[in-house]
Amino acid sequence: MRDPISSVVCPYCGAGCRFGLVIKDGRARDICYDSDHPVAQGALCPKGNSALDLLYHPDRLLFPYRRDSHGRRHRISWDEALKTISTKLLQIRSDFGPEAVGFLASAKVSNEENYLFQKLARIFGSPNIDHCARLCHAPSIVALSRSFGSGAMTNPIKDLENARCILIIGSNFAENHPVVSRWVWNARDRGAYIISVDPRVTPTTKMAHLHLMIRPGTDGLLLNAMMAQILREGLENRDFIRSRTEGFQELEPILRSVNIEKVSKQIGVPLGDIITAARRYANSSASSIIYCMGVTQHRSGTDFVASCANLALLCGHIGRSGAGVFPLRGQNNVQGASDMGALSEFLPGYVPVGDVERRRSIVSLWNQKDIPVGGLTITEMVDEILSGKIRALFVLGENPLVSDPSGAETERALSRLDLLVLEDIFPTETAELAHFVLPAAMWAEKSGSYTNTERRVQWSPKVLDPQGESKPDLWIIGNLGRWLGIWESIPTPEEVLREINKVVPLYGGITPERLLGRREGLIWPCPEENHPGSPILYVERFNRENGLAKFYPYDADRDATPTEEDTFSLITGRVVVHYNSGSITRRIEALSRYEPKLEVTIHPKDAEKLGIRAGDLVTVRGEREAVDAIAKISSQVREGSLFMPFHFPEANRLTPRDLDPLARIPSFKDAKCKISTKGT
Amino acid sequence: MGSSLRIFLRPERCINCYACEVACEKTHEGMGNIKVQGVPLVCLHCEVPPCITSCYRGALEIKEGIVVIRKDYCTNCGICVLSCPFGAIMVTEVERDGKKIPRIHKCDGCWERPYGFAVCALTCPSGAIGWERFEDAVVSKREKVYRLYLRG
Amino acid sequence: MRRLLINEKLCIGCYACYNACEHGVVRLNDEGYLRKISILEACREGCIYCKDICPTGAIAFVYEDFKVPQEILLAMASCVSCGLPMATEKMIEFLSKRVEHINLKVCPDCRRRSSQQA
Amino acid sequence: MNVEIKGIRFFAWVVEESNYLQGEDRMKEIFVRIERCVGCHSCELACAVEHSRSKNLYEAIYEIPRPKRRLYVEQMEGRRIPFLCRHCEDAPCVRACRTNALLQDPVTRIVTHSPERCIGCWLCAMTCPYGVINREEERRIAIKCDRCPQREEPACVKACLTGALVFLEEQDFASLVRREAISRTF
Repeated sequence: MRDPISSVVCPYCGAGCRFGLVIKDGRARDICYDSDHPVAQGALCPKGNSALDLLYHPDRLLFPYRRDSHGRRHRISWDEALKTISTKLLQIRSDFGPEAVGFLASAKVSNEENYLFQKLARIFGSPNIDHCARLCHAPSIVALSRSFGSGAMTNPIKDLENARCILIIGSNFAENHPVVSRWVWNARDRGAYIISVDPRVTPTTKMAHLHLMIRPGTDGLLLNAMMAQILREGLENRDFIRSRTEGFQELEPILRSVNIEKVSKQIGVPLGDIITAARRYANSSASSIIYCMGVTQHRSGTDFVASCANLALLCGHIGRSGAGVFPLRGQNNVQGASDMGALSEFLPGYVPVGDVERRRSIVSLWNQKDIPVGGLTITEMVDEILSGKIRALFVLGENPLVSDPSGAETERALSRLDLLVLEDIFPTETAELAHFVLPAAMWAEKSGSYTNTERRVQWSPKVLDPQGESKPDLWIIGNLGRWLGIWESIPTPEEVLREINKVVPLYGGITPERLLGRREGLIWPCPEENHPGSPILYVERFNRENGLAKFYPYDADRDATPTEEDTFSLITGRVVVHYNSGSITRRIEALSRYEPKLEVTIHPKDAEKLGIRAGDLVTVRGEREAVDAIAKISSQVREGSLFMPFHFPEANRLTPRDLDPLARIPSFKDAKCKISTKGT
Repeated sequence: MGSSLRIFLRPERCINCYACEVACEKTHEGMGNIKVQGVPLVCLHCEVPPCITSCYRGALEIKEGIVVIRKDYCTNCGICVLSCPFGAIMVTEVERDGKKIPRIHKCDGCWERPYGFAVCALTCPSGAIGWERFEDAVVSKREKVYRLYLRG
Repeated sequence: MRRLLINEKLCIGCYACYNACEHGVVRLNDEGYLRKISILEACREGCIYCKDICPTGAIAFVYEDFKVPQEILLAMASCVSCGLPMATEKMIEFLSKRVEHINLKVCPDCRRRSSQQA
Repeated sequence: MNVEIKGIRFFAWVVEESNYLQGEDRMKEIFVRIERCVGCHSCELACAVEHSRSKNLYEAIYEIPRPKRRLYVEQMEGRRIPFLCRHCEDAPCVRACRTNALLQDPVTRIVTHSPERCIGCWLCAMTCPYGVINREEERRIAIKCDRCPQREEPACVKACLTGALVFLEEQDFASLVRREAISRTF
């Protein structure tokens, strides 16, 4: 007899694959592949395959503990933990005001948990609620919502195979979202032309017909040059621009003045390649743009994303099958956490906090008069901790010490806090500084809905019992709310989802009853009970008030900064076997054996100049700090640039704290540093 | 036999993500039968296999197009390892009574497992490992060329 | 007492008897380009796994007191590609009669690598 | 004596070299004029008959193993293309073959297949970009176009009634195409 199989959502990246767990005697024994699932036809990347090692890992946090001033751990009971935490939080609120408490939500927990968490934070009185979308896709939310009306992927991933031309810019999805590559390959086999823009040679660039190896940080220049070439040749879609967009007259003069020959020198790509890319993109019947953190994590991240949107609008490649803009999200619920309003500037459903009327109507559902506005983002919170304004931080399953830029400063800030509460599954680097560490249940041990990068909301049921004393995040947040006197009872995930149905119109028809029966989930916007979901956005009209999309001009020339002679630009990114801060994957032997140590990739010519040999221990000096890494010599990077995966605590110690003015994302991809062999 | 499923690699598609290696090790108790280095390499289940020709004990046989080792016949002598032109038969050293013993193992097409077919093909994110009818695979290749011709 | 005797002319130096012997009588050591098969002690009654399994029928049992340990040294052939020892020359000779069309000069690891590069 | 021995070697080299040069001059290829193909499949039939033992259609039908074609006329979306081995330079199938069953003539670039060495691993079929290596079920080995070594002109070309397949040198084919263009223009 076959053992019972329960289908759950993969806990890693934003692709939202599903797989079955074979459960025997209350323990997950094996993984069962779900070949009918629309995201990847049952395919799983190495991380998904090793998900079972994660569940039964010996390092898991199983009991709540308190750390005393000497750093010793004391195991405590849940009641004691929650009571002390809530007392301290209330104390800080009465002493310093509610603004002195910061809340960090997580893109790893379900929609319900994020919703409840931001509700708790806002009713508590603190406007400082944020999560790690700030560090990856805040520019997408900002730029795409102002251009199109909503900050999400326009088409489902599967739709990529209908594209005739795919422009991949700043994304290494073959390593970060391996299942996406299946659809890109299918598109290629069907005759699509693939253009990849990446300063590195990666497995993704392998599938491209044309690889534009630009200098890091010049994506905006390239996009503008492509648009200029399209205009020059008259390949733009005039009908589309006239009937469906506005604001083109502001963009046009900027594009007309672009000197493509000069740009080609600035970005270090032959002129012919830019022209080919522009022609192929504009001429095909359906073109798609895939972009990711290579575009967003810049000082002008928002402008770069806006340029991607402009390019799609200019050629009218949007709102059809195979034509769209695909921002690939990093974590399994980063889209959902943003939808649920775990961002300082948005309430659930992307209601800007400044919009008084809509804010009041949401808040009235929570039986509140009003809530505070003007919250701080993750990186700003760290600054404010240093200035003493924020005294307490409640972190839900994140590892800011590794994931935030300028690690040393973050470390200094976190150790200054009066109260740092961390809720996580593994003892991460941040847990070493936390005053209270609460063990959370893992993904298969709690139920909830997750929204993947293509806006697909899927229900992941509870199939196992939590280990030790770990509890589902919803239970912890609910209980904390009770101790804080915010609400009376702890809601179930289904109850929270029903409340979300009321508060967030996009999720209006995604009721627990409908979700539970569907393995493939529902794609928002789904406003009503019998709405089938909308896989392709903007078919008829854009989500802005007048139904038109808007061009946001970006003058790339003002950002073109010359680089110094002996400084390298450091690119950070992922490798296939690791995931984000690595707190999970570095523990799994099946994965970490492929990339056990931090390696920094350097071009052979640079290495020769500096006398670095492969396998040498080198020191990479950033603006503030220096870290050691093992040198790997390969022409996969350009001359003058370095690559380092950010799964290790060292990498983000080098990244700067400069923020994008609108989305306030740190410019992770702009780090300047020097490299030398260790000891010299 | 003519229409049975068989492994069909699409080497150009491989993105070197190690998913197959991790999945294979998970299903075969740590003894992975697939190695990725730019392209996946696993037993191709030849139709006239040299390993069967070389094995003096008849410990290898073809079951529905899949070459499997019969565990009770195998002496772990290592002759088939040498005879395989692809190096697809693996040797792993295991501990037995304090001494290291080489164990010979190879892809069994997940013969005894309830997945329908091999896990590497199921899990491959980019579709580089296919498990399909030979005829279909060849026709799909021609179709691909045809579409390229149509695109011009 | 019974002892195991290996016919040095027939032995090709594979792993079979070493793997089959559960009592640790047959020992096998690879020292660089030499494979050493040694029998240092008498073996138990009744067990004939190794004789059963030997591909060339090189193993026989003799009933006598165990005095002189037997040691067989076999030269290892090196891979033409990586230069590392891969198998004994006799094994390759044994195999070359059975599979003529296979290139046996290259070790399995290098074969895997070269088929991945091609 | 010494010179003579060297001379033999030298001579052999000269012959090879001159062959190479002449061969390149006289190298004929099968060219496909897709627009002319009507999808009659006569080339496939002729190919199968040519690779039978009897070389006669009526007897070939009863032969075991049944003769198989080496080229394939595929019909998709209302258009037809004959797919046949291009005998690529630096052929991927030859590089993939681990048992030297597939060998490429360095001069004529014809890829030949020797059945006795083939182990049926299908690595050649997997790497062939055109999908023209097929499987013979009875012998469980690969089969592919050998460009009819016994014939002056390959059987498929001879059988093609519409002139979709032509067997010409490259320059001749180019001039043929040019001449056709002229005749269309005037």
